[in-house]
Amino acid sequence: MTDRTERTEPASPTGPTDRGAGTGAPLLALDRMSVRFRMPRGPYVPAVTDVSLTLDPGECVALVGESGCGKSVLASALLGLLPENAETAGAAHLGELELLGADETELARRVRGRRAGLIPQSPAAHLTPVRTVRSQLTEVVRELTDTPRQELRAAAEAAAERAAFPADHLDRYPHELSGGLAQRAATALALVGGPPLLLADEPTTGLDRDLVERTVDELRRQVDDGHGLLMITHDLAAAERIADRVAVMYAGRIVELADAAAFFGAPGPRHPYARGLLDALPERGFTPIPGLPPELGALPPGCAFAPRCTYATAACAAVPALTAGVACHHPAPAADAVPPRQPLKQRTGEPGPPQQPESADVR
Amino acid sequence: MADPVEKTQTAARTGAETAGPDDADTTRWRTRGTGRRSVRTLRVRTSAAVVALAVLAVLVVPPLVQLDQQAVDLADKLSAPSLAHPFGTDDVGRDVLLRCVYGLRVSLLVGVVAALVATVVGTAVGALAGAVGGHVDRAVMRLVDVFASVPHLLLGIFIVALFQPGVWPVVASVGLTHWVSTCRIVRAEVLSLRGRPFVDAAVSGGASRTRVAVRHLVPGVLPQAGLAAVLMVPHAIWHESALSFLGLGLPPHQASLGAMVQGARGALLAGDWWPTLFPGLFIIIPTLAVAGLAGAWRERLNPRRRSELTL
Amino acid sequence: MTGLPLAPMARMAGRRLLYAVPVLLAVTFGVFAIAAASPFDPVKAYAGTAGFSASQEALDQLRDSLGADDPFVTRWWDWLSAAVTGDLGQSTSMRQPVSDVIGERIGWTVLLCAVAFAVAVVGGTLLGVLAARRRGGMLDRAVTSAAYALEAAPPFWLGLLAVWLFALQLDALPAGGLTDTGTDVVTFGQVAEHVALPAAVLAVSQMPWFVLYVRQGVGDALDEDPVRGARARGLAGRTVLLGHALRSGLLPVLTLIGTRVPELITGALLIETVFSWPGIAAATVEAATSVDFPLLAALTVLATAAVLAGNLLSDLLYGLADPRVGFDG
Amino acid sequence: MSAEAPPPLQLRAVTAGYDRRAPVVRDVSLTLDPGECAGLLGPSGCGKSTLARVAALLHRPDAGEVLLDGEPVRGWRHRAPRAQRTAFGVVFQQPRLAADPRLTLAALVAEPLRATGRRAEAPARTEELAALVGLTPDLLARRPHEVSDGQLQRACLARALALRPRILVCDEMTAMLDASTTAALVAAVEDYRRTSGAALLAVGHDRTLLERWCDRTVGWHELAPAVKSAPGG
Amino acid sequence: SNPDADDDSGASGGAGTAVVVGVASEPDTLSPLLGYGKDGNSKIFDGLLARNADLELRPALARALPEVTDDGTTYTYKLRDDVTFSDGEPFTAADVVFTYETILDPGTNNASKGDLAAVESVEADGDDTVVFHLKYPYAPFAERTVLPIAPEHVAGKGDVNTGAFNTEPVGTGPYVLDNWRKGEKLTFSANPGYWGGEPKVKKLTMAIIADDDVRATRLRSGDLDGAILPPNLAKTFAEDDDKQTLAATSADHRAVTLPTGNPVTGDVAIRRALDVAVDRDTMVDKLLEGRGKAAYGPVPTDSEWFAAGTERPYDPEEAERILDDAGWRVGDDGIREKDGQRASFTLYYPSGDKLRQEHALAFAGDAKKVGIEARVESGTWEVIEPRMAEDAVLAGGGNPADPDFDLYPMLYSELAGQGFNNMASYTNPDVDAALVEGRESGGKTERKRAYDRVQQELKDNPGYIFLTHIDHIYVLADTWRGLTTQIEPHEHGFGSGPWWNVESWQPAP
Ligand SMILES: Nc1ncnc2c1ncn2[C@@H]1O[C@H](COP(=O)(O)OP(=O)(O)OP(=O)(O)O)[C@@H](O)[C@H]1O
Ligand SMILES: Nc1ncnc2c1ncn2[C@@H]1O[C@H](COP(=O)(O)OP(=O)(O)OP(=O)(O)O)[C@@H](O)[C@H]1O
Ligand SMILES: [Mg+2]
Ligand SMILES: [Mg+2]
Repeated sequence: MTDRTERTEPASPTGPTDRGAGTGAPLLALDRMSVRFRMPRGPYVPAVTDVSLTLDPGECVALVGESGCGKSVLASALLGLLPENAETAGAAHLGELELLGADETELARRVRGRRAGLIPQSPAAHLTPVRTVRSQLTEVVRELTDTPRQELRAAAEAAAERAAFPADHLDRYPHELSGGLAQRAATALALVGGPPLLLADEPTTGLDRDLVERTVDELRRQVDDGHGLLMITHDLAAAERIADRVAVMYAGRIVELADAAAFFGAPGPRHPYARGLLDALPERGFTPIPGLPPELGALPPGCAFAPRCTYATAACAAVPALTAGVACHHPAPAADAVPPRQPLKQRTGEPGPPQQPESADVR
Repeated sequence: MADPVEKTQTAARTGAETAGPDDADTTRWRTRGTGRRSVRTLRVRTSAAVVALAVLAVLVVPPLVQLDQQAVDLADKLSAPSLAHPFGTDDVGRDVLLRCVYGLRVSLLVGVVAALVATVVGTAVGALAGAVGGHVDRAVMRLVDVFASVPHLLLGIFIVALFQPGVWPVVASVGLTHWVSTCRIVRAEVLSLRGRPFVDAAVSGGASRTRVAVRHLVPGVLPQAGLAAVLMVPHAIWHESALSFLGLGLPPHQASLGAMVQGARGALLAGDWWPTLFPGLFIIIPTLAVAGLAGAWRERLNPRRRSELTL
Repeated sequence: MTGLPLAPMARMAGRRLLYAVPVLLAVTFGVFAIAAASPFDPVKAYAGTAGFSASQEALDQLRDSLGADDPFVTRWWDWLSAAVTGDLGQSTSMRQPVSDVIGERIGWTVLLCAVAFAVAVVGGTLLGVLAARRRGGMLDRAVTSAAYALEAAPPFWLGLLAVWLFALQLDALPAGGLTDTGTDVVTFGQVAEHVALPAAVLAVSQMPWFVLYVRQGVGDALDEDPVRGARARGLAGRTVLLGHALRSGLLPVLTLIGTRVPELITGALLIETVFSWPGIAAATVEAATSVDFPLLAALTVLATAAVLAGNLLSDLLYGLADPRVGFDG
Repeated sequence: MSAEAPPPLQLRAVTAGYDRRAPVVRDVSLTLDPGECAGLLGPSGCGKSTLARVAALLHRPDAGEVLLDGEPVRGWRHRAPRAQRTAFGVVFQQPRLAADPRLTLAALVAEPLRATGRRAEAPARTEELAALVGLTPDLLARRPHEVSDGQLQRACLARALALRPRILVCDEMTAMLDASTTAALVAAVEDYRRTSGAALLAVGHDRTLLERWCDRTVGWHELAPAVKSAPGG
Repeated sequence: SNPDADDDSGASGGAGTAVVVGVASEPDTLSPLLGYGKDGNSKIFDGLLARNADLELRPALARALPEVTDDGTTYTYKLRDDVTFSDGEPFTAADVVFTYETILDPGTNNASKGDLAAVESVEADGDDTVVFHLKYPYAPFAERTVLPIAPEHVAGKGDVNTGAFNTEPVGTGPYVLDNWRKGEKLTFSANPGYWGGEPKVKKLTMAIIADDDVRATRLRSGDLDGAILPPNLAKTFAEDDDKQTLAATSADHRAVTLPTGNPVTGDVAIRRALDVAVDRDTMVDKLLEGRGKAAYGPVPTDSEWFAAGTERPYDPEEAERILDDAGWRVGDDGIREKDGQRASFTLYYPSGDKLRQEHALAFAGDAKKVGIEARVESGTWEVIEPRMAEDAVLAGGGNPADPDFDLYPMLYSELAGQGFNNMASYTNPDVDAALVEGRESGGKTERKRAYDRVQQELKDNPGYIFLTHIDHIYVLADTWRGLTTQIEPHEHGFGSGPWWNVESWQPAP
């Protein structure tokens, strides 16, 4: 694990920041960004609503949240990879370039892969099935870097090595890869262009602990080189290991934006949903948040979490604004007494005694 | 961050911003879709209208209009389009419009039925071979080779010759020879789909071979099969006229568009364009309409484009 | 570069070769059977117009000496046993040994078909990709409409139009024959010039399938996750189109290579007549309608060989192009 | 180990892979006792998914035996009797690939019921399962590409439970899911197991999770022939 | 549309000694033994006799017209002695005997050997005399001896039916075959040693272009110097200064057979009514663009054999009267009926033949006007043949050389139902007697009288409705002089046409 104090240091002069935003300006700035889907029947599906967020060079923000809350859509929207029925609003500035309104050629020629890289979720589905990993990797190296022809092969192998993709699997086709191998292939592909902004959508699924650490450390190294990383993840341990800040998303909105150390350590999360999320970890309560995930097309008028929230009051009928890093009418006070718990790091340690899941109180 | 001014500029630049119909607030929504939805809808509607019109013409005109499409009027041969003969007359003085309608009837029958036969047989055999695989696949495909090996026109000639000249032998000769390509296309696609994990899931869910084929594999190849079917319609029409070219086509009282176009070549060289042009349009326009409808249908099948389509 | 999977490919080719024997037997037998069942009369065909005034006696004598009354199974067997010794028999309709008939003409047909097919595949792929790039765009609509219209246009009609346009209006290309009508010397330049028009017409008549299938395949692939992935990686539009969408969308086209061979032969049969091309395909119809068994059988064997080779080629390519399929045919 | 009932699933010296010369899974044995919940841990790419597919009768092993309730299995995939195939409920590792893109989530969940001729009970059962895994009705009407990966994985779990299998095989079921959803789905599975007595083979990387969830966790290396005695079969 | 001056493909501008003509079909064989050139005009061969522009016989390989014995059964030909085949071998009487004997040999697959049915034997008398012995007196026999003579030393070698001689002929004719690329063209070059003098046209190419429209287009593009064209396409060249159009009158008729076995077409009233109900002049005008003549029998109206006064002018009222008188009453649907029999029959035409289709449709249209329905159907000959005894057929044919060649097979009752002879099963004892008289009596006047009788009978009881005699139209570049046409038979294009005597063409001054 890298020393946290190092992280606040300005980006190294050779870092990619000087290619993009001016000094001091954030690398990525989302301003009231929204995405919704037009459905053939029924209402719009608002997948992302009014997200405002900044990401500095040399910073890693972990985006966590319930499945289906809009994390992947947010990442896709930034690269203009949404399906045709999507509509966006607000702004997302990468340096001086506004991403949501940028035209396709601009995105294709200058942004994707070069200024913003994406590690997609479901990597296996995102590889072209009829070509080997090597050919796809070599192709990306050729297109994004100016490696001379005869060095392409070596460069591709180096890129694979960086993501811990075994060299002897390079000549395989995507359908011949295990889940973890496909994940590593996707990571390797995204890192080739050395983009200042990295959007990693669940980069650690399907990897065993050692590989998670290797991947996370590699990503962290990128961040320390001055790249900005938006890491979408369910793996809170990995998030703790890498993130500077944590953004918690619920039903399309950011409900909490906190410093990673405070979020995972003391005082812990302040939004009731975030607290529920941490409590659901197997090493903690392993209890799910009660209730069903919200239906995006039919959200309650006020706070979307209110129906599942034990603290909900009448005040929750209005949408809470994100103030002081939390969007809740009754946030847990900072430095509130959260029950003592194991640090997440222990998950990687030796197994403790087997425990029965406490499933009796699920609902 | 972005001030309102800049926002409007962005709006002007992309030009695709729309205010959502159902949101009260002032949020400006932009879409990356090219906004071609209305054009597409219009096209689908036009296609549907053309097809409906064609079918109506075919069903209604012949019984209602008691004119003899064979009526020869040598005195009035090759007269240019006029009020009396909106599409002019052919080289024995028959009314081209009337014959176009009758011809459409025969040609659509030949085209559509032959295409259906070819597509259904081809899809069934191809799906069977692809889904079962192994020895069955090999045996079936060699049988298909046998069928493919006799040139279509030759087989067509024999089939037509074995029977009285008429529509059905022609339909049979086209339908029974052309399923082979559909079959191979379907089989190849099925082979590629067969190994996908979702087929594993179906197998594990207790699906029989037939069910896997019918529910998971065939829907996956329907776009291809549908394209083959649509292409087969004009192809069948020309096949019929090729048989006429070789002297094995339909009898003259069954005007067919292909034969009309083919028969009017001499007139075309002499500068009389109408006996060629109108039947030609009668082939092409309905074909394009059918293609338009099939395209819409295929987009509907396409799991990723469904939300874009409104009829 | 990893080598091709030669061993499985060779196994597949070998298997196909073995299967070719029963296929050929079945095809020739079938052709003999339906030719015999057809109402075509070899004697009438042989007599040609002379038959209209011929006396019954003369016709009977002819029937006898042509062996037209033998049962077809006997004729098939005789043909087969002679054919395995290399004797292809005598063509009654051409009044020549079958081997001569074929030998004189086959090369020109192969040339015509090969050129046309190559043009059709390459041109079709190109146009299909262009159309798929922007589905619904002007180019797409133009190409698609043209493809459907061409599929409805009989080759002999296209042929006339092409002759009219290129030979008459533009005076750019010769209208028919293998060489200029006045010369007999077959030079490369002459043949190249003369093959252009018939090959182009044949290619154009074959192209719609390729165009539309490429368009469909590439268009669908463009909507799918792998292409999304490729775009996310920052690949140039052309690379995405050709390296990813086309690679996946090309699969049906590879299949088409096999399945279009019979259509190609059918097309050649008409084109050769229109353009006075001295090939073999035009003889096929004559062989069929005059129930010229030896010639018909030989031509069928040739067609079968072409179809089997086309299918094998397309299956091999398919196996190479789609690793999920393999070489199990 | 209970001696009275035969183990529902037993793998004996299974060797499997995609190329006979280089099998991925070598000589692996594993026994699942009635009602038992076993976790299988292993490094990425070691062959866990392959083994899971062999166990679920979807992949024919090169050597070795699979016993179902003590009976050796004779055929794989379609050659296995339907009753044997449907004894398993499988959740695949990659939901995107394991879902037919043309079906809506509702159809996806109901598919096993329809496939086994139980069309009539499909709507009710779908509703029940959707509630169990937390799928809302608007999601059920969508197709796979219109939902998030996590939502799709829930549908896949519902599909696996549709036929009330006796053995559940979950290949990294929760890798796509957040902690809360993980806990909810594990609870749902456990709920189901409690009422049905089904056995479970959970494949994963997350030792903490598996140890919390399962009666017994085995590491891949323990299945290897060198330590054959370990899995207590 | 003048061809390029430097284009050596056409004779028109450049070399001046080459001619390229486009024809519709090529022969199956070039061997006279199998029927090639049996009506003369083969470029590679000569017959004993040949015909001139007026179809009069003149000597060719024979030194003079044959001497015929009084009983009309022995024909003696004296041969020229200065003739060699193009391979240098001399031509002798043995070659003549070989040719005729081979054709008559049962093992030879020659479909027209029936033309020589009268021959009993052929013998050589020395090297320069050939004697034919006939089985019965056959007046037009000399017309048959235009048949080309094949060299025994070449043709006798291989298999007569499939041997190399079929494609590599050697003859005595004005031209030798250079090359035959089947389906494309035949090229001939002048035979320098031709006994009639070396032709001026040094190179003759016959391009095989099956499609009328393509042929017309290629002619226009300058690719061809001449071509045979249907009238409507020939018309498009009428304005061209550098093209001449030649219309060959012919004995090529189109007629509807009226089968005796059919209750409607067998009825004499129906036959006679149809005969005057058809508007032959309009057909000639519209279907043939004026290039033809109304036909009242196989004998063209301008032939010396035509029986004057047998023309039947268009007269629908007369037709209606005939029908009314015979008891054919108009029914509800406008079609006549008699004793429960509708005046309706099926008319077949061979599919793919546009001209016959048009004739059939026009005929049906005219018939309908007088209340007779002819349902037009098409079919291949295989389909039509079994139905010929029942259904009407739009037939065609004609050989101008002698009236016997058409009238006898069409009308002689014993030939009814034999192949394509007497398709209408016409039976009329008077006609039979006249036909036999015409073929066996030697004198021209007797023959003329006999054939007049036949034609008169055809007027009173027509077994066929003859519609038109068709002119064959040829369009040629205007660079040669002295182009003529013969009166042509039904079969034309390859042998007939302005190039029937290409060996005597003279370049334009
Ligand atoms: N269809 C296939 N063809 C060839 N090799 C394959 C195929 N599927 C998987 N493999 C290979 O088999 C090995 C084991 O794959 P498997 O999917 O079983 O691993 P896994 O243990 O599930 O890994 P992960 O945890 O990464 O999912 C890998 O090396 C993989 O590349
Ligand atoms: N094409 C689409 N049409 C309609 N709704 C969509 C579409 N794509 C995604 N959605 C909806 O948008 C919401 C956000 O999806 P997204 O994929 O961003 O979730 P996520 O946060 O990444 O979840 P997970 O953790 O499961 O990946 C989901 O509720 C999903 O159902
Ligand atoms: Mg996601
Ligand atoms: Mg796995």
